[in-house]
Amino acid sequence: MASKIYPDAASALDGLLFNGMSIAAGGFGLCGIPETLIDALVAAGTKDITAVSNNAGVDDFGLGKLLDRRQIRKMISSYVGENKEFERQFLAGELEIEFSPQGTLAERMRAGGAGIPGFYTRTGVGTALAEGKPTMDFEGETFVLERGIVTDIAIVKAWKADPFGNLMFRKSARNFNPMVATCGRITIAEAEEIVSPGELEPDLIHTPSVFVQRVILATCNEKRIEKMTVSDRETLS
Amino acid sequence: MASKIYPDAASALDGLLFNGMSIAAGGFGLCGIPETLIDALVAAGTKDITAVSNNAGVDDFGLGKLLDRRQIRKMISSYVGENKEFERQFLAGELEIEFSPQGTLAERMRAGGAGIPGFYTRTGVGTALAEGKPTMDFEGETFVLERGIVTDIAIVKAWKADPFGNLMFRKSARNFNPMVATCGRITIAEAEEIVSPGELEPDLIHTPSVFVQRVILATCNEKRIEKMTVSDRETLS
Amino acid sequence: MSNQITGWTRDQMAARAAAELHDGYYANLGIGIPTLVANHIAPDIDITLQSENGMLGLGPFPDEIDVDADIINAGKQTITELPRTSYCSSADSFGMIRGGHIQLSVLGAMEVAENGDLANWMVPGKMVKGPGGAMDLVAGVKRIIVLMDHVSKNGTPKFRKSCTLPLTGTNVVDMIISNLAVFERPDRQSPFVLRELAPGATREAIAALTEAHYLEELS
Amino acid sequence: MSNQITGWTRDQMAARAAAELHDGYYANLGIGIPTLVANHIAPDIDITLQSENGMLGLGPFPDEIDVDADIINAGKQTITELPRTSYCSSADSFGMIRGGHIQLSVLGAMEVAENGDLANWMVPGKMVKGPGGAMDLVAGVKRIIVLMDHVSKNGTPKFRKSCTLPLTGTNVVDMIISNLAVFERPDRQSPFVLRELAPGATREAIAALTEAHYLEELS
Repeated sequence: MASKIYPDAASALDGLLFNGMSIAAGGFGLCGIPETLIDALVAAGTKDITAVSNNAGVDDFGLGKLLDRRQIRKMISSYVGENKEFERQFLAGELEIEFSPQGTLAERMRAGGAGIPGFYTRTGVGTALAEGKPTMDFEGETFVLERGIVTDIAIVKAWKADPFGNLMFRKSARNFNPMVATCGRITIAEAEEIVSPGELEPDLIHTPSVFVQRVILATCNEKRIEKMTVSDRETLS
Repeated sequence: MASKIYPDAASALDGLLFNGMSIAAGGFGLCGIPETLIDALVAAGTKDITAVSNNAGVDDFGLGKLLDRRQIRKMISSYVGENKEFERQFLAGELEIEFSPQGTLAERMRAGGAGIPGFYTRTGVGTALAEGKPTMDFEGETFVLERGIVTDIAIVKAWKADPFGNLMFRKSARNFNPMVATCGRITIAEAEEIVSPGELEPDLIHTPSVFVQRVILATCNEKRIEKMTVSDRETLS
Repeated sequence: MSNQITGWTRDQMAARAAAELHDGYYANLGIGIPTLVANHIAPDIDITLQSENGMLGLGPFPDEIDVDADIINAGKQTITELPRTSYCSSADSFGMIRGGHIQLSVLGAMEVAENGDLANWMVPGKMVKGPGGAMDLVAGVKRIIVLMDHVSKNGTPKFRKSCTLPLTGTNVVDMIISNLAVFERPDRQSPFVLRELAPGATREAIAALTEAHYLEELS
Repeated sequence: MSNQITGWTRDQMAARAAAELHDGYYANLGIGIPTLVANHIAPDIDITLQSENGMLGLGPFPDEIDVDADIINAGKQTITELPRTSYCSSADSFGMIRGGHIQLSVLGAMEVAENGDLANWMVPGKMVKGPGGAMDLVAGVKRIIVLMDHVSKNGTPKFRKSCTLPLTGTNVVDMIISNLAVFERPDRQSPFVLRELAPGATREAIAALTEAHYLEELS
């Protein structure tokens, strides 16, 4: 059996990186982000990246680490509100941003991975985010054409992976990871746990092996919490 | 808690049926078809149904039972090759058929369920099945516009269901069922087993409860095998 | 002028919105005051809350010992599971939203226009943070309720003839619950109707503090 | 004329197609002769077979006692799982296919045109059964190999200037393995090249039995 497991993040990215490349990254906020692979991208120093990710991390975590090193030239995201360095670079004209509504962004990555170059959605019609995009009417209602996204590589955070590249995600850390896994020409997964062949129940696999080319054991699993809310505070509110 | 469980198939279909309605049905061949609900549709005698289903069953099983009683006016399918009565009615002009390539059909139901009225695909371009449909070029290649499908009701076969309407499917009996579950205005699921609230692991649910309005315990689970192939024959071949 | 009216508190506004939830509904509550709606759901009705990051069936905030970084809502707050909870991908989650499977969403607003246009994603004079899931929610969810102050901090009416801020969606709002009044319309072809007044609010006061055209049918 | 040439058996054709599989490939094998390709995969390479009804990692036919009606391939045959097997919905399965994630598909054909057009879904004079997944496969899979008899039962060449039957896809075929010869092209802008001759087949015989224009580069 040809195992897809690589010894570490650096070797899993070896030969795939180049300045000006596009990278899709899984995660919502700081939940379910490929921490280990992001650190390896920082170490590799790849420049002028177009990053497709729902969020841009915070200043010292997640994609914020790449922004901090000015490795990202353009973000395609739905919300980037938690990152001060992002704001500074954007206002200084050093960083480009393409906003996509969150559901449209998720669907664009799914579409790209599924060979669908464009689809129509009601989302954003009549807003600034639909400006310049073709529209079509279906049963009297106007829909805007949104485009599928395919990236040079995709990086995802899985809970469990097997040597074939089958993945399972954990709770709301699933979020964008399944679509991101499909939209990379090469997809690299970091997993909290790597299990033996056959250990993942065939009915319970979230991302089938065909979408994943390389797998590493995640060594960074900090899972920083962005907004800790506990029941005491709830009672006080 | 408001349980979605109905005592039987007839009560689960009560108030939903009318002549000329559209029904999406899960299953591939005879695998994963909602046998119990199909029998109830036969008993109800609803006429002029537009049935959206990958296949049309065989003469005395699956949707073939509805065809046999002339309850279906139109089929939207990818392959109907296993049904003699179908052929007879079609050649006699009693039955209309709209062919959709299998992947296009699956995507059309997913799109309908996800509020996407149309998407572009390479599948079928230049063939009879793309005739009369709008096309668009993306990066020099031609794609055809295919339409989302929404039906009056959808019927699916699940392996396990809980009282909230969460579903799990079993092995390749999953096939079209997840998309079918999303594309009905009202979706009725029959399950081989109904489990208690909380018994289905949140990470392992295939169809979230929001898509399912009514649930019954499946009483027909014949699971007829269309082409029995065993390893002895394989060795002989 | 609005300073002289007692009006509703944030919790009272949330409670009023909660009265719009019906048994069996699937609902999505936005960040801020809309989140408070969950605290006011009647005990005899069964509601399933959805969060656009792929969680259906949101539980309350956890005890400190039960905090799990992998269980968060769309506001990135740590929460808990319920017996009904399921997770899905963001694409499937927005399939629920865009496909019209969520009955109700409660959102905040900066401006609402008399034709139902909504502006709530770009704060004037501030860095643009992006729409998140707001545009998807207003375009996909069947019924949209807006919770907002009746006027802005500088006293400008927020229910307007037309929005001055960049839109989140066109003709998407079904109901406005402000701190002073409730406006509603039966469908998206109809004008808004003033239905309820907050404590101390008069028809005249609302008229003076509202730029939008609306009908009156107070009960 | 083709009757006088020994040519390749169905199993030999399948074995020739199997030689096109490379280590790590994901492949989809059509119904009929293409299914036989699985029996000829080299033992030292690792191939994952996909079936468009939502099964990835197809195992062999089961022992009679292990038959499970819920484990079938796209030909509706009962099969078995492997340690690598996963199931998915039909939409996700065709996402793999349409999205170009499957490296190779082997299909039968009624006609192939010299420009790579393929006809294999409508049998002339018979009831139309529908394309099943054939149109999706030829439109989405990166490399398409056709296995077919070189001429039809009545002796008509099946590799033609243009297809006379309704098309399954336009410009989609990369390689033709007939019972008499192998044609291949490096990309879909190039003409087909005659590469190999079956036992007993000569260049002249192939020329006489082929309507399509092709180049010759026999090794």
